[in-house]
Amino acid sequence: MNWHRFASPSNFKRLSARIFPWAAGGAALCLGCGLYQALLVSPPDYQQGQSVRIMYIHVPAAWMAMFVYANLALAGAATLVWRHPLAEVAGRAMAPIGAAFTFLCLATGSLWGKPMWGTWWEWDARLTSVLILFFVYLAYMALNNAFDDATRGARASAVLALVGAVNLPIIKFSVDWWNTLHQPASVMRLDGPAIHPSMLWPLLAMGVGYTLLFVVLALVRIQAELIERRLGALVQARLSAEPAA
Amino acid sequence: MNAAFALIARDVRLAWRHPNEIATILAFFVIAASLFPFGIGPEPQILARVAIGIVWVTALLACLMSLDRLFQAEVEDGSLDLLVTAPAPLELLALAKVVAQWITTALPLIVISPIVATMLHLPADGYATLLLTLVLGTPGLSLFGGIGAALSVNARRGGALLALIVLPLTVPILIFAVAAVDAAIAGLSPRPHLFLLAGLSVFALTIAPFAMAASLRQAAE
Amino acid sequence: MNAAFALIARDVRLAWRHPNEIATILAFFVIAASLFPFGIGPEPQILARVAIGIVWVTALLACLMSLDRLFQAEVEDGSLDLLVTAPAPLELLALAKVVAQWITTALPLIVISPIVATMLHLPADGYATLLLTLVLGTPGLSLFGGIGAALSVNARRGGALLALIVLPLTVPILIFAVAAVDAAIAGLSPRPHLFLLAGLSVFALTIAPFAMAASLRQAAE
Amino acid sequence: MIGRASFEAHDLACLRGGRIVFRQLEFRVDAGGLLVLRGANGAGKSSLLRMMAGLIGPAHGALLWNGDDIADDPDAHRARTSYAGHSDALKPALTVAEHLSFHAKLRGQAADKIAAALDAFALTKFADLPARLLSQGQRKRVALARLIAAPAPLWLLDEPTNGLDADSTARLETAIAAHRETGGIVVAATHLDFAGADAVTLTLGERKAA
Amino acid sequence: MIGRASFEAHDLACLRGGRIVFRQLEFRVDAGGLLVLRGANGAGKSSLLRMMAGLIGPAHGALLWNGDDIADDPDAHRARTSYAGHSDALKPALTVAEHLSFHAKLRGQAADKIAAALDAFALTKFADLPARLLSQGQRKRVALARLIAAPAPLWLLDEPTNGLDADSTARLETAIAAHRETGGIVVAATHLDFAGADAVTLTLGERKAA
Ligand code: HEM
Ligand SMILES: Nc1ncnc2c1ncn2[C@@H]1O[C@H](COP(=O)(O)OP(=O)(O)OP(=O)(O)O)[C@@H](O)[C@H]1O
Ligand SMILES: Nc1ncnc2c1ncn2[C@@H]1O[C@H](COP(=O)(O)OP(=O)(O)OP(=O)(O)O)[C@@H](O)[C@H]1O
Ligand SMILES: [Mg+2]
Ligand SMILES: [Mg+2]
Repeated sequence: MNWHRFASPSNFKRLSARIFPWAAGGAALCLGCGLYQALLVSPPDYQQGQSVRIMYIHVPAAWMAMFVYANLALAGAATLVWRHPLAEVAGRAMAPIGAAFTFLCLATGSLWGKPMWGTWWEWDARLTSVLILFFVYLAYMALNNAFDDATRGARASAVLALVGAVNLPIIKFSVDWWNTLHQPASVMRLDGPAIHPSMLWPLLAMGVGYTLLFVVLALVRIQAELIERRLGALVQARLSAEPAA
Repeated sequence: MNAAFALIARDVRLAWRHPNEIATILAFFVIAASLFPFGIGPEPQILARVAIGIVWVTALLACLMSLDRLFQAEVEDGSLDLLVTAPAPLELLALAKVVAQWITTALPLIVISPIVATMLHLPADGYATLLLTLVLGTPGLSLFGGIGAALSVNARRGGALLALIVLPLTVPILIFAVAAVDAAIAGLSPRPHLFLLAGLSVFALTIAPFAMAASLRQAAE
Repeated sequence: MNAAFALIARDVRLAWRHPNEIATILAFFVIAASLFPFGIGPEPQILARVAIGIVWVTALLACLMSLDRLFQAEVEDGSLDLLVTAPAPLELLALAKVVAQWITTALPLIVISPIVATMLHLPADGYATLLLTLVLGTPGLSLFGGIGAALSVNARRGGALLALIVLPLTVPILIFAVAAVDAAIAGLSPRPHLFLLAGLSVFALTIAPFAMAASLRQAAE
Repeated sequence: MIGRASFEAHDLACLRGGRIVFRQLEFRVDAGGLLVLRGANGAGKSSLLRMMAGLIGPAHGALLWNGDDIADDPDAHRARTSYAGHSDALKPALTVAEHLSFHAKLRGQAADKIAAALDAFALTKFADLPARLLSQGQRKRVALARLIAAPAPLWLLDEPTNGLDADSTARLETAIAAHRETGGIVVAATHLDFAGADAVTLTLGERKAA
Repeated sequence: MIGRASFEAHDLACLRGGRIVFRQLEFRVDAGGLLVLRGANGAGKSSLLRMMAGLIGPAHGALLWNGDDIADDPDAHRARTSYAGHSDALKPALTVAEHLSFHAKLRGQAADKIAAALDAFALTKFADLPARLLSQGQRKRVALARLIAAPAPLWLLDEPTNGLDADSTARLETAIAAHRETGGIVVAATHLDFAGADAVTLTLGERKAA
């Protein structure tokens, strides 16, 4: 398959124009239905009571934190291997979104932890590894912005994204490898979900909704970044063109 | 290989000609660690509980301070061009620079760490394991730090950026090292933690040369 | 005077040219401070006892990291010659560089320190005093650090003095600051400690410009 | 020593900071040849030399050694290239002799040409002086002495006479002539007159070339 | 603008690293004069210029401005001296215009000659470019433009033509001539031919002088 075909800026623009309305509509629909189901329709938990509703925000946010990071690492690999500008732009565009999802996961987890575990924050393996993920996102953004030359920033942060990818399995399996306060996976399991359908469906709707939201935000940011780059190149060309001797 | 050894020898010699740089880092280590008795109060049992953590965190931060200029100095005086255009693999040369940094910074830290541990009333059972964790863990610190140093070459605010990159990568090393010493003090076996620590350093060793070389090639463009 | 303001403006512009740089140094502070719980263990009561120490050590470290290159960078690119041959007093220009460093490093740290203190469970009674100690103490840190930075530029003469004199000079600042916050938490008056802290910063202010100018003139020879 | 060799560029273009510095550049130098790069400040001489050294990749086109793209075998190209850029790459604390012997070892060669290298640039009496005590021209001479301390067929020199006195410039010219006699190739950027038999001059930044 | 002035040395000696670089040095330049320093690498040209700038003290003898020892009133001497050394003193992140206006303010002058300074060295196009994007010669031109941005009677130039192309060298010569016309004094170290009407040449490191 020839990826470069999609990767040229003009093809990307056409492709994204086609995807955009569907993704935006889908996101609105999924998030609307999911939130309605989650907050009003689905039953309160027999152990956790109403506070279980945080789950519908928290769990998909946690999935997205990891999913976006995986995309970031892929974009990083593409940046380094094919040196494609679109991969650079994509990484730059996705990082703040991923950081926001990670922050959402941390914040809702922390809110949930108070009633459940009696503490806002605990230095437990799952929580700590997500905090590290957040820090890696911050480092990625700082590094990406730390150079005058956008390409240099993109390549440097791509290396960091790849190195930081080891954190993903640690987050995913921390609950299995160590004794954690945090509960182990019940949806994303090899032997099928162990959760009641009345909770599963709204959760999955939220998951799809978040994913589409991510697609929408990423497309918008990539477009903006492409325009900014073109402007920057024009300005620089005007400034530095020295008359030939 | 010879090129790498020559580079190690040169960097060690350079550090030796400016012994005050090593002295500064060691002084920082001792002073930072000896500050904590003031903050915590002199009760030995509380001090003992935090001793390992303090030794390790200050060691990490001291290591970080010395990494700041590892590659930046080479860029500024033009030496990086010579390293990148040398016929030896850049991966090997970058690794050699990290090895030299480890010899000149981490090794002295390891040597004086028992003194700092004594100041902080580390229980006697913990010393051997503390030294072991330092020996096994500091190579990982230096290697991850080397990645950060290579990535932040020519960056604005290089020092703080370096810390931002390196600290999250090195947190696992810190956690396992502290867990190992804790286990030893509690009379348990520190072995599983030590294995994980060694594993992290080996992991760092497998990726760091490539990550550093890739970043340095970009920096030389 | 105008020359000094121009220098402050230039250095602040160099450091803050892009807003993400402030974010970088703040993130560094937060990450460095949150390293300690990894090492010390998460028990809130122990964290609370070391919280002030951690905030202050991290502030010292951030200060040291940014001071490291304060004058060295000027020497390496030749700017020091222009500063020394400018018709403004060198004492004033050296002071201006320290002021700029304080604005770009210490000030953001002070602003964000309450957040770090919260992460570390600092008792509520300590916040106001912590901020006061930072406001009164960090100028002293920057000034003593500036002396060290100027001395270490002149590697031949007294680089080792940096380790032997300047770092110990900053220890009293740390001790009084921590003592002041401890007193406030214990319900005692932090005033005597705060006076001592202010006294140290004033002392630093009276000697640092001359010490820095003297070493810089030597470095420019 | 080196035998027949050729170094050429085909349709070469250079992009820096998103701007085209030069394009459609062509040249060819054969064993024993000297290529002098000329052009106004900012014309791209240094960029071209860094490209020849493999430090930056061409935006378009290729550089060929004996007909093979240098990007195909970067290791071999690095082994045959000696680059002396604008900066001297000296460590203030190391002595002149230490710099040269480190450089030889770095390039995988025996440190047996140090004495010859010192002699070629009249540095013998500074051999044990740390670089921080050297004057500007003396520093530049140390940088150039590296070329002799670790021989390589292709010399890339960026304004090598900057800061040199007349005597040192003559010594450089002697070194270049000797290198060319053994079949070596020299590419040098300069704003000055550069003595060299049948040198090829490539002027960057002229309308035709751009 | 400056009126009658004279700059002279009496029995001057320079010690560096415990070694005598030159001694018994004598010269005199009057308002509008150009003193060209020559001599082999390491002869002491840069050392003499740094001494003239007040950066290093004479080991013996004195430098006199209008007959007064410059060491007696270093503040006044710094106010009248503009020194452009080997290094460019550029900050990679600052633009060309920012460098010049900072320099004017640092020297206590109004930042109103920036445009003229940019124009004098053909830097107007680069005014808003950060220094890290400049080529070697462009950097040197920024360093020289400082002389115009913050005028001072005495110019001390250490190999000012290093790295400059022919056009820029001509611009520097124009600037020097204009400065001398207003009564300014210029001291320049160089290894090249330096155009300047009735320049006085001082050759360092010759047997007679040493
Ligand atoms: C700041 C604190 C917290 C963080 C950083 C965090 C992080 C995460 C992450 C990364 C996941 C995704 C796991 C996966 O896909 O395998 C997750 C899932 C989950 N979390 Fe949390 N969490 C936090 C607090 C909590 C609390 C307090 C609870 C409730 C007791 C909770 C309950 C859950 C549940 C039920 C899942 C779904 C597991 C599954 O079915 O796969 N979390 N959390
Ligand atoms: N910082 C220093 N400490 C001690 N000696 C020095 C120092 N700088 C230069 N020297 C020595 O002083 C002598 C004069 O150096 P100077 O830089 O003045 O020479 P120069 O005439 O400018 O040479 P060049 O043409 O190479 O620039 C040299 O022999 C040099 O080794
Ligand atoms: N790192 C860089 N990033 C972006 N652009 C650069 C960079 N370095 C140089 N340039 C630009 O590339 C062009 C060519 O620069 P180069 O240094 O190759 O010129 P040069 O011919 O060597 O000039 P000089 O005679 O002044 O040394 C210049 O216009 C310069 O502004
Ligand atoms: Mg050039
Ligand atoms: Mg000189």
